[in-house]
Amino acid sequence: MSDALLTFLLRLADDHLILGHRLSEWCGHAPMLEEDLAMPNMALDLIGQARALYQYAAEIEGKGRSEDDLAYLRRERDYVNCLMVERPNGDFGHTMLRQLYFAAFMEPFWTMASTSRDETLAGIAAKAVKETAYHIRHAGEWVVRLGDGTEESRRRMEAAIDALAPYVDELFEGDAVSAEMTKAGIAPEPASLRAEFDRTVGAIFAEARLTFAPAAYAQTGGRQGRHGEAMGFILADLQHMQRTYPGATW
Amino acid sequence: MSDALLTFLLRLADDHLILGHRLSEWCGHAPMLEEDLAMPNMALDLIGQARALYQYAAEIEGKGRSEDDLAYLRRERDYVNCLMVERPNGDFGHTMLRQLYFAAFMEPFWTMASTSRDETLAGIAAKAVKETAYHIRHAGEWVVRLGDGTEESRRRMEAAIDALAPYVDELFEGDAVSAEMTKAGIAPEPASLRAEFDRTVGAIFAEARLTFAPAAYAQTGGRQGRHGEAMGFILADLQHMQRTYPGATW
Amino acid sequence: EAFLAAFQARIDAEDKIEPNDPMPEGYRKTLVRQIGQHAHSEIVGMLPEGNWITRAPSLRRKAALLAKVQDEGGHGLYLYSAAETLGVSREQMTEELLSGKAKYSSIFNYPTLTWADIGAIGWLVDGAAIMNQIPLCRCSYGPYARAMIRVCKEESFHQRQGYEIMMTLANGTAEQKDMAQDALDRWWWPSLMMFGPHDSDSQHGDRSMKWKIKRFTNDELRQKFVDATVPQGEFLGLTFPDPELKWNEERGHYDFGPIDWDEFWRVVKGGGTMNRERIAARRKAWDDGKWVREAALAHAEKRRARREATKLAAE
Amino acid sequence: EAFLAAFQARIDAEDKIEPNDPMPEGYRKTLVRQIGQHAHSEIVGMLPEGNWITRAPSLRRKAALLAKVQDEGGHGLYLYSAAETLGVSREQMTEELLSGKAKYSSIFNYPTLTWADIGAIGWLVDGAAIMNQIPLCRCSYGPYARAMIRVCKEESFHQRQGYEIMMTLANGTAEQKDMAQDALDRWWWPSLMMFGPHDSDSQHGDRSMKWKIKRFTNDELRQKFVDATVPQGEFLGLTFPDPELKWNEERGHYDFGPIDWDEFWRVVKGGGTMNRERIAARRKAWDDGKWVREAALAHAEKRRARREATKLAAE
Repeated sequence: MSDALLTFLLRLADDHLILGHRLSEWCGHAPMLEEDLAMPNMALDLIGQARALYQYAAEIEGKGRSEDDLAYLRRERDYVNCLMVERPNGDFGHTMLRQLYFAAFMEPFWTMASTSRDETLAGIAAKAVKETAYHIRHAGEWVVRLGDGTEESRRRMEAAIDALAPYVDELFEGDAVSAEMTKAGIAPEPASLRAEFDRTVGAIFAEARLTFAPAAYAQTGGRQGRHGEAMGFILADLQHMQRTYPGATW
Repeated sequence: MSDALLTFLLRLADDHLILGHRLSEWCGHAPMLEEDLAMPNMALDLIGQARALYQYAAEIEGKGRSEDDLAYLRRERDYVNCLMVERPNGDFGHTMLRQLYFAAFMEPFWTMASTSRDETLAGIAAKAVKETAYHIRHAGEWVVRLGDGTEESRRRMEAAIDALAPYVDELFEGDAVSAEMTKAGIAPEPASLRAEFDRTVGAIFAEARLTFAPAAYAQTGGRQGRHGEAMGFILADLQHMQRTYPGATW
Repeated sequence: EAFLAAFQARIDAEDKIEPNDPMPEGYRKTLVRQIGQHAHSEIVGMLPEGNWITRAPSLRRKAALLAKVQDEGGHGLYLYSAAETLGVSREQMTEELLSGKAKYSSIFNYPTLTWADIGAIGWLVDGAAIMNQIPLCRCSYGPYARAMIRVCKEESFHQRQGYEIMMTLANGTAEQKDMAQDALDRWWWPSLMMFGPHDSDSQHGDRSMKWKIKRFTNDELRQKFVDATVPQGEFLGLTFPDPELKWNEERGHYDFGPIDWDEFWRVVKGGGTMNRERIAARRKAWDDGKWVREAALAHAEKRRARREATKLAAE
Repeated sequence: EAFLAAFQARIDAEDKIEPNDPMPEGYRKTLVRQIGQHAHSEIVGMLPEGNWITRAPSLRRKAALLAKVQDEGGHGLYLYSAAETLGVSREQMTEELLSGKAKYSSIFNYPTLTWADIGAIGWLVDGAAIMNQIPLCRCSYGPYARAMIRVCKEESFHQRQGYEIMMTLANGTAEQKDMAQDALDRWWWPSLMMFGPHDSDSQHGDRSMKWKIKRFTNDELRQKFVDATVPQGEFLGLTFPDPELKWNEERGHYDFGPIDWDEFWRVVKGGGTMNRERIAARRKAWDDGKWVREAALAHAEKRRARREATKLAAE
């Protein structure tokens, strides 16, 4: 049980860490000043959630590792985030669509988890659910503006939908770990969140006059640590300081 | 003396390592298949020269460090390459111009060093001088083609000249270390190579119908380990494996 | 004449000048230049620190750095708004920044080479900024003064955070201590340069003082900064890269060595390590974002048109 | 009819067919497809390995990897030249690759996740390639056979180098051994798939055999590969991810488990982890390089015109 809980928490924490990392790459490079604020703001929410999850995971593991040990000192094959969060940022529309997808998945997740039998998780969820609702709103508004904006912005949003489509299904993937969490009343089964996700994204796409086209082949493997080639370069930067100065306090 | 020789060798070795790293980023992404061969070919020459230099530096240092310890396990502030070699690749023309500049500096350097009183250096130089002549030829031909090609290629070459101009003077910078090398008959004083550099580049620019415009302000600092912000990201990738698996043999 | 005298009387009476009040053109221009420069500094200032977000050495520091960079964007926003009250648009100011016409604080043309630079920027650069900015909270122009009150609060938080990073390094391993010392060595003199040329060489000083845009001269502020900062550095056990730095009992201030004004002007005029790259990064963000801004406008227009069509149909 | 019979007689006599010889359209087409596919595989094959050049863990390995990637580009070049003798230009083949019309070896759609993958690719992927290619050195089409002789020499060097990387890891730390095992786990089955569908499902097999373009069937080559490779892996102390893999004394071969052909077809049809990115990377290189190729042409043209003008003036 605690093995499954640990894996479950690491998956969730890694999702948030890596997506926060990607968003933070935008700092100072956004299309307008308001977004130069919004990007680190959302990244900050994600890193905050990651910290809470790693701290709890470290506690569950009980081996004296810290949040930073878990975030910085694992091997690439041990990171278990879904593939969507590690995708390169692409253009602003692509980043906003990725954000919408992730938030639209997390929002019902956190809502359910806020009544989890696991009180620590419930506490994390209660805070996260509000932040996630803001991410949906913010990213969703952009998807609408860009989908129903100019010819170019529409073309770019369609390209983003196409590029991210293979990574949507993995969010809803279940396995023995998720089954155990569900059974124990800790967290919802990912597949059970699909309807809500489809409603959220569907409403926004309708307003944006965009259509979701599922990918011919879904990509998977992140939960088993099989990443894309972009992941290694994320980790080279992320881990650089911790690897270079082992044992130092910052 | 051996301190100065060590510093001298590390500067030279770091130049070659970092420029080799930059060139290698092109692998598989060049504008035509011939260049997909030429890029790793030149990178290979540079890495080969770097290895010889690090090996010799390690010997001079006499602390039991290996070529890999020197190449991979120093801190950013301890790398003493010139700033030009760490500049981001830019477009193909920018990369070729950078290559021409560096090779046009190294060619008279290696020629003089091949009669160095230091026999190890003379041996390295004798091999390198031929490789460097090829780099001048290859990069120079491209500078001519692109300078005297289309409107666009000319515009791009002019932009490259402009962008790299601040980094030219540093190549010829002298200090106590270079003075000691000169005095000992080990290596030429960098400033003494300027005339030959100007001749080489001048002839190629004339054929390319390009004009060199010196920068209003030259950049310097690399020889003291004061790099640009790009350097840290080079090292994050370069050092990733060695930092992650300390002490392992590959 | 009479107008100028009346205006000066308001200033002397510590009245706040508000956007719709009449004001001399020189006053308006000085403010536009200064607020714009200040806003641009916040915006460009996101870049050197942003450079370390993906490599921040702990999650706690990463979160703090994200929050800091976000605050800087926020300061830029207040300041652009303050400048807009003087009739100059954000687009206009942005174009002036990107074309090189408008200046920003030259300190951001130095690169952040190590993590300790993040500490040093917070401690020294934000420290110097606060020294400059606290008197601006009492600036005669109301919107600017009010913006500065908010900015100063956050800046002093940043300054403490930066100092705490330095403290952690100074109490850390030998390598960390080296890193802290190296950062102090590189950032100390540029921080002193942040206060601008000596009073004797300052272009805009006198008029700004008279109009109570400024309340202290460059040299006064620089001295205050040195006096406040040196004991902090000594407490860290670090050495300032200035052999002439020492307490002058008589003056009741620290004496310090001569500033390299050649370096200052070189960096101001474009010769710093990062000048080109800072502007290039902002220009790229602006150019790459063009389609986004256009789409936002087009969408707003479509919405408006649709709303009107609906209203018309309903009538 | 008579022509076909005469052609077949030449083939049967082990005559080499040369570019200007008459040949059936089907023979030409088969060769163009196969050589093109092979050339594209070399080109796309630079990417997964290129991914580790900047992160290679030692200078020696970095140099070897650079040399290897360069060799692959070289193989691409010989092969495009061989295909050009059949009247199809490199531009045309490139366009077919980028448009997705032409195939390349599907194995390159798997990502290189760790340094051990560089070892595994050398050992297994190049190993499988050599199995396929050695008989091609005796291919009935002369230019292809000659290109393959050069290619095979270099490939077997690469294969030994890859095996040596695996050996170093297998003899290394526990983490390195894990890394080697993990790479074998991920690359083993895709390597077996490199030989293509079972003979019973193979589209082009029979005709290619008759024309001596191929000399062994897919299943024969696959078996040879398994027989050669399993002892190598056992020597490394690694475990193959196939519980049914075992020596069959009677057959004198290793038996192995069923191949997941669904996965094979999924990856062939675009569903692999890297399909999109491989083509996108090559397309970006091609598009970004357009101005370079255009400039080279324009410059050559200018030179020619100038030469002629000089000649004219001299007359």
